[in-house]
Amino acid sequence: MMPILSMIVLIPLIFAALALFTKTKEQARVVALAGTVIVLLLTVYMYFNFDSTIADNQFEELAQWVPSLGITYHLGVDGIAMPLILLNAIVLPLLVLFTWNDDRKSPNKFYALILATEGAVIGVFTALDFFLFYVFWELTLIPLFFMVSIWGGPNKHKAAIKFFIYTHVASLVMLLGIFGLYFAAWDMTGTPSLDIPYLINQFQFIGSGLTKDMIFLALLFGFIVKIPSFPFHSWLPDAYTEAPTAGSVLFVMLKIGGYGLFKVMLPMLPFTASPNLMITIMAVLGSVSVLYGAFLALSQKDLKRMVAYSSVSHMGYVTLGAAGLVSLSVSGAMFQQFSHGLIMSIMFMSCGVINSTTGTRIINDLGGLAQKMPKLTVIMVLTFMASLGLPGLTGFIAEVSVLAGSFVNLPMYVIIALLAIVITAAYHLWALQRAMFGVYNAKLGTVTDINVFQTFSMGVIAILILYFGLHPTPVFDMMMTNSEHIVSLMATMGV
Amino acid sequence: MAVGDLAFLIPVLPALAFVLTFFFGKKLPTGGAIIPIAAIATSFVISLLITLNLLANPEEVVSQSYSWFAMLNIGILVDPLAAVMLTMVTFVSLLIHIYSTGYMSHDKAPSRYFAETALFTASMLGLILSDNILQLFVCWELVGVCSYLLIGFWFEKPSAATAAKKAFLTTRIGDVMFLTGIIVLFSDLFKIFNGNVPDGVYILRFDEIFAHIPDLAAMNANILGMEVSHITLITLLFFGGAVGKSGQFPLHVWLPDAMEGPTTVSALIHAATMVTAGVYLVARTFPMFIAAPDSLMVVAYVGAFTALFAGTMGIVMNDLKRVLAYSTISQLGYMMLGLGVGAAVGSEAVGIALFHLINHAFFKALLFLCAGSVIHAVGTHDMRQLGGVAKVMPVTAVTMIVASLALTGIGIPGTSIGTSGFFSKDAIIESAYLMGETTGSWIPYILAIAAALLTSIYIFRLVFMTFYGKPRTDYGGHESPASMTIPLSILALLALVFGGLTSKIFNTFVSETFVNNFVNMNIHELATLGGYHLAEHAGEEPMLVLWLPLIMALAGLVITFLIYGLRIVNMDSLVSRNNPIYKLLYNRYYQNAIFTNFISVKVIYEGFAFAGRAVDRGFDWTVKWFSDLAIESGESLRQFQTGAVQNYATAVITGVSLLVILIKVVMEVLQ
Amino acid sequence: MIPIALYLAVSAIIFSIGLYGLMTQRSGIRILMCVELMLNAANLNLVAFSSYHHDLTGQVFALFSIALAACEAAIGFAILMALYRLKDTISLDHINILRW
Amino acid sequence: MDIMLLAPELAIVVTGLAVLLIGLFLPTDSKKVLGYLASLGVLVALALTVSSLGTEATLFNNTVTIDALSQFFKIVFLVVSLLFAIAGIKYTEGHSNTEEFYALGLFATIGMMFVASANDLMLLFVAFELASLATYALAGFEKKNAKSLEAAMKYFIIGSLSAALMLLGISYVYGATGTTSIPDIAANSGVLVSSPMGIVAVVLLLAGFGFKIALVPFHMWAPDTYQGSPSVVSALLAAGSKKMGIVAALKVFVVALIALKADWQIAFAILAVITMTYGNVVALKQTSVKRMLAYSSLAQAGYITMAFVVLTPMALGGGIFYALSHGFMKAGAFIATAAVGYMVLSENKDSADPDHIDNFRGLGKRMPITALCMTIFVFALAGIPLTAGYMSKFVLFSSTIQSGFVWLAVIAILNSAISLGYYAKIVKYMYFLPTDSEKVSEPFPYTLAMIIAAVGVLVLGFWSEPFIHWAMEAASVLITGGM
Repeated sequence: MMPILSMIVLIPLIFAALALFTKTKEQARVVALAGTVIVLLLTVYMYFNFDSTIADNQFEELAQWVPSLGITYHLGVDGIAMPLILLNAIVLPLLVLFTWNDDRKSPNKFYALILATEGAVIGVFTALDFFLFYVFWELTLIPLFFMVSIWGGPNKHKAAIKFFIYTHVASLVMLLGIFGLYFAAWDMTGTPSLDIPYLINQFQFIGSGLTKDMIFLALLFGFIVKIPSFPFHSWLPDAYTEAPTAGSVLFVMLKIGGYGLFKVMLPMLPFTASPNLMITIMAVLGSVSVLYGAFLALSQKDLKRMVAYSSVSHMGYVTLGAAGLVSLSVSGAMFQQFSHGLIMSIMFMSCGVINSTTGTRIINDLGGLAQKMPKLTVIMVLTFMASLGLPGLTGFIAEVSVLAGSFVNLPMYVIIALLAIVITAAYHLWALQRAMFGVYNAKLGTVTDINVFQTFSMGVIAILILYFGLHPTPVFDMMMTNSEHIVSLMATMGV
Repeated sequence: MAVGDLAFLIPVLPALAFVLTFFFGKKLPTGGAIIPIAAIATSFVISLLITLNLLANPEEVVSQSYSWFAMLNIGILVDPLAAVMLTMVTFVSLLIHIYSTGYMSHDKAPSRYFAETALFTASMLGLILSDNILQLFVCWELVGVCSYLLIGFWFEKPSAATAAKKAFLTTRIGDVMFLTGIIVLFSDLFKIFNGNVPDGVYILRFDEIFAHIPDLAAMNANILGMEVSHITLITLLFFGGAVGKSGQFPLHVWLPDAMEGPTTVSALIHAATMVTAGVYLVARTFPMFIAAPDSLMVVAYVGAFTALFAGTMGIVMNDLKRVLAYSTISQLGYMMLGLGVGAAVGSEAVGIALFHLINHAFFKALLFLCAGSVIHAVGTHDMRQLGGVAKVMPVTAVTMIVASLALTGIGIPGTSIGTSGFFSKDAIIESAYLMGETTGSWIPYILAIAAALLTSIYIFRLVFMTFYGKPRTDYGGHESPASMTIPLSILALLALVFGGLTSKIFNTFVSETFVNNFVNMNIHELATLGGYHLAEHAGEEPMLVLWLPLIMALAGLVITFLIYGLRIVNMDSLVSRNNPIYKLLYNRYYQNAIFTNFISVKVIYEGFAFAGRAVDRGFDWTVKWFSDLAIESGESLRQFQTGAVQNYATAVITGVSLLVILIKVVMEVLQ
Repeated sequence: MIPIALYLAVSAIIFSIGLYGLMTQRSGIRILMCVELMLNAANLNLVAFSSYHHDLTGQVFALFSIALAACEAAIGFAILMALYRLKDTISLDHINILRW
Repeated sequence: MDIMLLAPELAIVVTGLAVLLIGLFLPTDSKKVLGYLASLGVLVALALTVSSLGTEATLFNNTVTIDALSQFFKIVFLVVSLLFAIAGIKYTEGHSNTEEFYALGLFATIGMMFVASANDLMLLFVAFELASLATYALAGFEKKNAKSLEAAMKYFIIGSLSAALMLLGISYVYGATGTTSIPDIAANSGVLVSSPMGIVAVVLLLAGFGFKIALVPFHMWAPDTYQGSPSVVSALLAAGSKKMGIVAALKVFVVALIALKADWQIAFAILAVITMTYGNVVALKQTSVKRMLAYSSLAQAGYITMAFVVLTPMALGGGIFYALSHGFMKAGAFIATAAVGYMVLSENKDSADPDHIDNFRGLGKRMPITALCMTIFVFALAGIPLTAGYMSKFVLFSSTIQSGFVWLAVIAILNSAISLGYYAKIVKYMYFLPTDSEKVSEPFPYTLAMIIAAVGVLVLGFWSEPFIHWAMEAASVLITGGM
């Protein structure tokens, strides 16, 4: 059995190094495409050998690293990670294609960073050792930081630094939590270990309830900021907006916060001293983010900024569904991550295209683009519909599962989230109508529709949105398996 | 093999047609209209066959389910209720597609038009076929989007784009209620199963739902101090959805604006099919409503009020299509009323309402198509500029008049002579009377009667102003091509005779919907759950009751003839801005000002959203404050580094002495 | 014989004088002298203790530190010389380009 | 006794003298060879130390001891002075008195090495002074440069002040215990606990070592000196002699004065917090990269000091390991600034401050290797994973939590978050800010030194197991010796 996980983590990093040494755009993009495609193939292979009926980690790899601290090189994927890896593996080659014809300074660095991010993010999804997990977790910051600061918009430096430090602080707090868990377990068993499943399992035996809650909250904070959830979202709008299109898409691929929520938080939740408090916290954050993000998106003038805030709103469903603690809601939340990844990629690609061809993203300055950019319009309308939760598209599956599932335990918070639905529809349609429909704004000069590469990449993603919206089971089943496993834990604790 | 096995093709074919037309339509003549027409024709044949088959042997209900995800499924259910709807929708859609080949011939993007209408047809059929509430909601949303796309078909017209958005958002409000209903229902059933649903059980399937109605009725929710049983809550939420879709008060505001779309679209979506989805929803889940009499009562009142309310606005509109739009709203009100009376007549109500739905589909589609044909020919909506069109367009004029008669429901009570509207509408009004008798609430009946008068006033006003007399402006104009007039004639025929032919069988057929192998419910048990008893069918109403609707209709005809035909009454005093009532009606009760300008723009957009923005700045500022704090303190702290070496020495010494003291102090504290 | 406390007191006084000078003086030379004072105060301590303990280590240590003090002085003067060459002053007030 | 145990020290001494003498007879332009000679000598010493790893012995009737701890720090010092020597080859190019530069550097190294292996306060003091004196001179190496001289002057004055304080402290310890041998002091340090001299002695010694470690408030000289003296020398100061202070403190406090634990733990706790916070916060506003690095090394010293507060084997091991990593990171960073300074000066002779951060604009284009290495060092200092800095923080901070000092760990972690502010600033300047000037050739010796350091940083980050293990051994020496 070949170490397929190590391969999908390392290949992007290796190709990133290669891309760095290319001289021209042509070479760089080819290298990038090659790397991402290989990862895609491996991932597809892995997907078809993945047993979605069991909740355990599969394709595990284990090797000693720093025994005196109990640090190991431990990889593995389960039904939570698999879809997210798939998401990254699918979108990134398309992203490379999307940027195929763009001209930008130092393309070699650009593609290197894309690949590096892929490697780091997949690394987070596969790591089963907290040390490794944290390493990759931090590693995702650096390429994105460079991405924003080199190719970003007018306020790129401010945005980049803000994003970097803000999320770094969160990671440090998370690190504190990890330490706490690490040593609590060490003191109990006398042997150091940073193995994630092992530590999660040890968590329940920790004596002091206070310690448990502190550890839990510290970790939760780390994840919540990355998701990001109200009120820790303020890094997001700047970062997403200032980043170049590819950067924004990479940000969207960065689903590590939610992943941590499912992989680490939920299995621990029933064993905290005050589970109901924790659930309430998550539920409040989630539902408020949904509503709050929607209102803010409604009040934006800049298309891309609007999309960024809508992302806050969407990710609220993830937190809410996780707090719902019903197999349907939890898997719905997982699916929301997957769907949000697909949808937002197109959203940001569209913003990028519009900005590059018209030179503005202010919604009121646009108008009537549908006449000049029919291809883009078709894809955008589909995506916007998906984003506002139209049935038959991925967004709906996720949202309805989250809402229906969570209502069982948290009716009030679901009501709050439901209020947001109309608002969500409102800003999506408002943007569509102002930007794409109506009379063509002559001031925009000549605009050109998306080129063949862009059409291809956006089209494929759009088709996936449709496909998974009609037939979610290929990923939903494995999510269901894992969430049922998690929920069964809750049941044993009677939460 | 049984014809029922082909049922799945009914929505699938138009869906395929959509895909084909969307990608290849441009290359084909008339925007590839032939593809959807062929597909829908086939669907029509299949549905017709299934319907006939059901008529012959009613137990052959088609029911197929496949797992979708988790404990949810997609499936097909064709029982009488669904069958008649299918037949009607496929039929009307077919005719309108044919008609459109003529009507849209001058348009620049016909292929997009046909693709979207095909998609709409597919989703509408899917909605009707659903065997579970979630799939119904899915298609429900899809038709909503299609209507959004089609209203905004001429998107370069800002008014069209705005209308499309408004339609979508307004119905969305209803949809959210519907969704909430589904969610509540789901979590209730989930609790009933205590969280572990066995494989193969799809908890949102109608049979599951109906099977658990007693449990649902047992659950109570406390809302604002009121004890409401969950069944009532859920049904009310469903009805909320229906209100949005079927343009009932107060969510009717979008329907008149929706006339921005092509007239054919108005005919297909905003008259015949989509807007009736709300009625269909209530009919579909009727067993639940039966168990929730309060909800039924709400349905009845809202329906009756809407019927009248819309009528009042219908009489002052000067736009052909707007008049028809208000008429549609009012007729939908009738249908709702027809269902609401279920509290009195039980499952017959479904039959009555559905019958009116079908008839309405025919004559209202016809009305719109006639209007379309006029507009197509003379190119204006404004009745004040028309007049005497009958001379130029005889066929259109005749069919239009037939349709109007059907709408007003002219016919001779007691016999089976009369236009189709006569049978269905009067049946509704009568059962409303019956309901008054049994439950003592007469208001719906009174409203319905009043609405009948208004109906005939606004429609004949339209007829006279448009077709009678001499032209007010010199519009050109010619009779429309055959592709348009033939559908008109077919519809006219149906509008004339369909009711008379089918009235008997239809009711019994559809009323049997909920008694078959798929779901077998005892209507009386459900009624007792709701804590009341159905009227054992009270035989005849007094003569007056039978004749009153007709009298009203004729009265309306006479009045309008006097005013607009012979012009012996001068309207100018009435029809003027300084007449408050006229003003109120003409401004449509200022709904626009209230709903659009005030609530959505002022309160939500400017109010909440900007408040949110301020809050967000707050968060941002807090974060920034921390970083600034660090930097600023850095700035002030570095001042200690004076650069004079003596100060350095001083620092060292002070440090030493301070440390000694500190250690002492801390030691003291620790001990 | 003289009690050890007196020696300590004396050396403490000398040390403090040195400190005071170090903090107040402007001239580099004087500062050097203050440093010498302090070192020798410490040496006094060492010697006193060594006689108190009847153990030679302290005195040896003192010798070492005297030697070191000499080296230190040498280097100190060297630096001051260089400064003087460059700036024509050894008043430390004028030597503070490096700060903050 | 076996003199060969001192082979490394002897090697350095010999090289030092050799360099000094040969230098006298060489013409200025051919003095390059001295650099190679010195580097070779240090390399030999390094090899000898490594080969003698694991030996335990005491020499010169128990004044010199050779154990894991001393070996570890010797290697730290030797590595640093190796980097110093290599970088020096470029720096001293065309200097008439190259030999002094190297001789002083090597003598300083010997001082440090003897402090590492001292087992008697007398030897410790003498070696300490030897290192100090040599570095005073080095700091003022640029006789025509006012900054360099001022730096030397300040360093010298505060240095001799603290020497005096230290001597006084030692005298009290001696007075109380009647001996200067570290084990003996440990044996009968009970006396100190009872007498008030105890605290005074502790504080005085703390001031003495605190001066070298640069703990607030004994740090005042450090920013000025690090900024003013030649970058290569700053590297030696920050990376080398700072560690000397640490090892001395370890020996004197953790071993000799363990009985007074209660007192100095408090003291160290206070100093650690103040130092790391002050260092990080003030560094935020600096415009001179060298000064910024100086403050950052204050902060780092603060972190390391946490080991004295926690005082568990793991924490001490962490601290020692941190010392090693910091050696690489800081030396590398300062050498990078040296390279930049060289570039600036070679462009215009009399530029006011070659270490101003504006000179780092677009360095990524102008000096790719330097920029890359600098990025590695800076990220390592900031504690980004897979670098030595992260690994040492991981061990140190986590041990702090382990033994219940959560508040201390929290402060430390918040600090390292703040520190990101100015580290990121350097990276930003190097890669994101545009520059009009073109690519320049990077002097080989600098590059070599930087690459060695960078490799060290990465190896310590990736494959840290043996080093951590080793650091733990060194720590265990202290614990067994002390407790």
